[in-house]
Amino acid sequence: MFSKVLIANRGEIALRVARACRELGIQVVAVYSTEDRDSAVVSYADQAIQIGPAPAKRSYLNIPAIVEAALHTGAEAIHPGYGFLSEDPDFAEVCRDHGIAFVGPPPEVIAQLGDKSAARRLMTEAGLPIIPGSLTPTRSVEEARQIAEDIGYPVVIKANAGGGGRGMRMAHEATAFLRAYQQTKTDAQALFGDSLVYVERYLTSARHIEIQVLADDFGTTIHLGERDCSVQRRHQKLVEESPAPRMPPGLAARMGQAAVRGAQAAGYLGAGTFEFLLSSTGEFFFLEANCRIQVEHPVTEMVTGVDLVQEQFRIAAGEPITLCQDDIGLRGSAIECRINAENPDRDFVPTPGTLAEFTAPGGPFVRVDTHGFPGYRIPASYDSLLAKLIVWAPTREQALNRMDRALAEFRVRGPGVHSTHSFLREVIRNPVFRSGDHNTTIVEQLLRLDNVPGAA
Amino acid sequence: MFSKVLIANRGEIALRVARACRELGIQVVAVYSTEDRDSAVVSYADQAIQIGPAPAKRSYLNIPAIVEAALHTGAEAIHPGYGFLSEDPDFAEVCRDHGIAFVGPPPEVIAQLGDKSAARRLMTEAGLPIIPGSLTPTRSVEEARQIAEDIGYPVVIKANAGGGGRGMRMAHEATAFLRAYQQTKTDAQALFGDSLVYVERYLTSARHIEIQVLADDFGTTIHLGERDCSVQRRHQKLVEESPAPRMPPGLAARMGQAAVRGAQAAGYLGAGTFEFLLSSTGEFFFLEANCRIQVEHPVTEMVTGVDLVQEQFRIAAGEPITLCQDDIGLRGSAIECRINAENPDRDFVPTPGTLAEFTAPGGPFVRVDTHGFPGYRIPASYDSLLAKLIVWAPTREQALNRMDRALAEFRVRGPGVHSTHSFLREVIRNPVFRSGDHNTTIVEQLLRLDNVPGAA
Amino acid sequence: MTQRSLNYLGRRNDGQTPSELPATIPVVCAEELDKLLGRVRHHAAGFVTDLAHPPRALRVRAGEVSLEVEWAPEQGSASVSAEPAVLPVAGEDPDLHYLTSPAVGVFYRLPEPGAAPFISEGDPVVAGQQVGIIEAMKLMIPIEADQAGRILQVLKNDGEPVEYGERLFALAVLSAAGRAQPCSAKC
Amino acid sequence: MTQRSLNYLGRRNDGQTPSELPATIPVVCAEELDKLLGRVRHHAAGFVTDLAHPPRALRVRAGEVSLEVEWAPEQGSASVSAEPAVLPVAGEDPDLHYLTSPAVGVFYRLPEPGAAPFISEGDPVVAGQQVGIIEAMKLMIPIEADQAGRILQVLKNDGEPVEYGERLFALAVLSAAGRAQPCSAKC
Repeated sequence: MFSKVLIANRGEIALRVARACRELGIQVVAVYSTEDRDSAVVSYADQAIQIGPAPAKRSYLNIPAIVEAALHTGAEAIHPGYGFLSEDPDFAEVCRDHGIAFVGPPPEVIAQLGDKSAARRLMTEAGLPIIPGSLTPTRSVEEARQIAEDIGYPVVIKANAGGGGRGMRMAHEATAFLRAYQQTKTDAQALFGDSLVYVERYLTSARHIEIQVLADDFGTTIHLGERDCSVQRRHQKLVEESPAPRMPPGLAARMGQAAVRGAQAAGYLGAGTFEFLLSSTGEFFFLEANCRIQVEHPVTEMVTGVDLVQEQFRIAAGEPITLCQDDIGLRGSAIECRINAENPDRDFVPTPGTLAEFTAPGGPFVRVDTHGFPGYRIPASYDSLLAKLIVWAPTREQALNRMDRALAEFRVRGPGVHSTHSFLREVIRNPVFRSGDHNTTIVEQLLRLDNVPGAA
Repeated sequence: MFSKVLIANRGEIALRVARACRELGIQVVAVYSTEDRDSAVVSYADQAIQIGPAPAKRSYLNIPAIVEAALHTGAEAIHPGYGFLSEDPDFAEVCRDHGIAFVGPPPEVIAQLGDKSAARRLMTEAGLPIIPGSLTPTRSVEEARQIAEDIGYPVVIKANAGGGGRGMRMAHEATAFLRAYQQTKTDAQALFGDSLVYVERYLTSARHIEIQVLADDFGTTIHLGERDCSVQRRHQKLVEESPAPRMPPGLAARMGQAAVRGAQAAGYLGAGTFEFLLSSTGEFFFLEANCRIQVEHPVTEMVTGVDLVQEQFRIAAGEPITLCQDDIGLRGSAIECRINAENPDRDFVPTPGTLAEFTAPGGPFVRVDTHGFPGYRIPASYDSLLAKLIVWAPTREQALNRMDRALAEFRVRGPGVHSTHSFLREVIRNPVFRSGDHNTTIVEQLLRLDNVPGAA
Repeated sequence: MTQRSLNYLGRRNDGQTPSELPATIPVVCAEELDKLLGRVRHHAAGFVTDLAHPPRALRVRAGEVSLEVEWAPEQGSASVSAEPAVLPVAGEDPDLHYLTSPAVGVFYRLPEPGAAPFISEGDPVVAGQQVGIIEAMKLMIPIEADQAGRILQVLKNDGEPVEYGERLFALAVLSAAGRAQPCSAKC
Repeated sequence: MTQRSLNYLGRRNDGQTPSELPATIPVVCAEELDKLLGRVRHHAAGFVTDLAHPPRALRVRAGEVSLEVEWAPEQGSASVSAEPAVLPVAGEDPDLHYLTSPAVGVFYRLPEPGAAPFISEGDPVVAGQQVGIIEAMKLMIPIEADQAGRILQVLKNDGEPVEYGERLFALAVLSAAGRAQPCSAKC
């Protein structure tokens, strides 16, 4: 195992990774921007290196600064967390070139799975069902429109270098196609520096189900069950759970096997996630593969008992996975709510500021992953995730009741600061969500209801 | 299920019970002394009734005040927590007389198991091994001394109305007997208003192992595995874990079956604990049965997934236990540390005061049950338990590493306030404890080492 | 969050007498000083608001006017949900006193149903005089005036459940000077 | 929440007797004082905001106007592990300036091994003059003086790893008045 690791991230995930290091007896090097000087992980770490100013481009996306910090502190590995450089094949390659273990798959795998069309081709070859659409980036608007006609509307146009719900637009009919297509190309260029796009059938009333996989260097690839991440607002997940509710018998296992096949075909290494859309008729389609630890990994941890970040370190250190597929059973039900520093009444605008009060819930079967503390100043420069609240219970209904009680315990207060925890309570109490009969449109529906005069 | 419950307790357990109520949709009535006006459970509860001044005798032990509060608020049941009135048969009887459900066994059962000699007789009849000694309170010092001679020194003299490690003294040889005997009688009178005592063989290097049981009104009695509570200081538990380390195969199951037999013989109802001593040669002896939820119940919850307080409510509401013995399996390893507001460097003197800073650990598989918060004033009138830190992991070694990491995250600070969390870290890191090869003398040994000049 | 008691420190160090001032310094008139004090006060308050961290002490001086303020050490946050009940609150008339409930129970103003109340608003009471009953678990606990005075207000209705320490009667204490007047309007 | 011990600041320096005042002291009217106080307040608040670390006490005086403020000692929070680096710290000479590292890397004082250092303590520098190198990922980033002045101190050794924003050189700024003196002893 490594004796010293650098964490190339910030916020709750940096602290999460640091905790895993502590438990494994690994020394922690934190890196931080000037904006994060007083952050939780900086005080937690054994060493902390200031790598740049507030803008992520000059700090958390600054490859030379991070690699220099690793070299000077003698860190043997870099854990990239999620976001930032976690799925940047160049970063993984630079690490490798400098003899630093990158905690994640090899750069070639990241590159192939990051190219969404290439990933679709690869998964098709591996026998995974994919959503009807183009298998290569479209070369012209005419070609794209022809594909749309062939597969039928509604369609979605996606950035080839995109992922995680960013850089995609719907076209519900032919007349809307051109505008959506061109807008997506513009967005793709702006967001990812790559204007390539492709076209897919858009599935209405689908659910977002993803499979957690682990693969080691000894040929073992296993899956750790599914997560239902259908509660999304503008393609950003708000609530995740495992297992997925109302799954037909055997379906989750079939999806798990498909993900393992896909991971093997890609030569995957480490912890990864295979995202699927599940249609209302019970068909599933490969959507994309993510080469990082996901924000929502704790729900899988709670039902399997496996510490995924520790497993990442073991695999990166060249150790075999100590589990086999038969060891993995999902026990009970786990739910995660993402508590963001945003104002739900003002279209979820981020509300940075200083926390005068910050009290997280506690007690039985409640887990909180947060970098917040009383007096913490939430910077405006980064995303607004403030805490992840995770609960476990033997059944989904009990877990929902527990989540409801835990959300009610949250206290977040500060000048100008808002939090989404009360809104999430509405979601958790929503009868459609409680029934498990929801799909990815649930938040939209809920927000529409909220705005109807006279509605509760 | 009840719609409103009164919690006749304070501190962390009052909050623990209130959380269970919330999850079951039960309204919470808190009662509090003038000293606890600003306590966590008072703000948490739906209703809060001030029942008396600081001294427990006039508030938390004040039966008329508590029953009046229940009657006025319309509470259908009273949860007594642990300590205070939790094992007072009179209180249970007054509740019954007023049509209020007492969350615990019937008064007759409490009375019989509270009479320690009577409990020993009953358990002997039920076929449980008991420690050699008197089966009735000794009538004279001569009789007691004769028994001591017969069973052999060392012996322990115990208050018949005692329990929980209070009102007991060792006599290591005949010359020390008289003094220990008389002192125990004096203590017994002062502590329990009953000077009856009995004599037992004292087991050196024994472990304290207890079995959690649940019994309902429909004839179902099950056990939920064991807890090892051998880490004690002056008979007060500091660290508890489940399962017990280094148990010979089948022993825990045999002890569980013995506890179930004992509970059935006593006509037990609700959640209870059967305490055993386990000798270094692997023999176990019934010690006492506790008619309450224990402080250390969370470790059982973490390995079984069962919410014991919720089960208490279900049973008290006349519902059957939804589990059967085969459903219960201990998964992984759970450890609890009791964080007390005490100064380990000054013989663990309680250190009441106001918390300037209070930050509990978080992250994966960490649970904290506490009534503490920044600004909380720890009163001098009650016990010094400030928080229970519980961790879970697949193996005991991983759980110990996790506990070590979590203890390091604790921040407790305030003028004059000390906390035992750093001392507990020493225990957790102690090689004998880590090996699982310890017994009830481990803390004493550790403290002795600490005081040796030049020792680490 | 912060509860502060403002203690104005009257320590204006203005021992100077006009006669000691050089002839060129003008005598500042009361009106002028008042105006200036208003401005000093305005600026001091504004300044404190501007600060990210609340200060412990502040002194402002402008010519003949100075203002000093100190804050008490901040204490806890304390979400008080209960009635404070027992003690008269600071700032209240020292002659105002409350009789509180010694137990959780039901408050009775009448010795028995249909009878006249023990006491009514405006009535004088002597120390030791019974003014009501708390019934707790069928036990009748008499409520007695602990001081001589006059009942200003009966704060609970007959038959109303009360907590420990809840206020039952407001009493105007018969002070040494012999006045037993109602709470003055300013309290 | 915060434990505060109130320490009275050193006495206001009011020992002056009027007779010591020069006869030429101008007549200050209330309006003028108000205006001046407004400026004092503005500067005080602005200054506090500029500071990287919240101060414990601040005293500002401008003629007849003075403002003093004290904060309680802050406890706990914020375990700053990093070098503040970028800004001059309160109380330091305003003419003292630091050149900081623009990147994580290794600091070099010499253009190449064996050569003379770019600059030494006591040397004058002009704006834009190279004074060192940061090597980051084989990239050589020149460090240049951003102002004219004199090098007071070289704060890192040749070949020492540095963080972003770490201080490399202390520079006495050549002010408009033309002085480029070392920090005065009282600072």
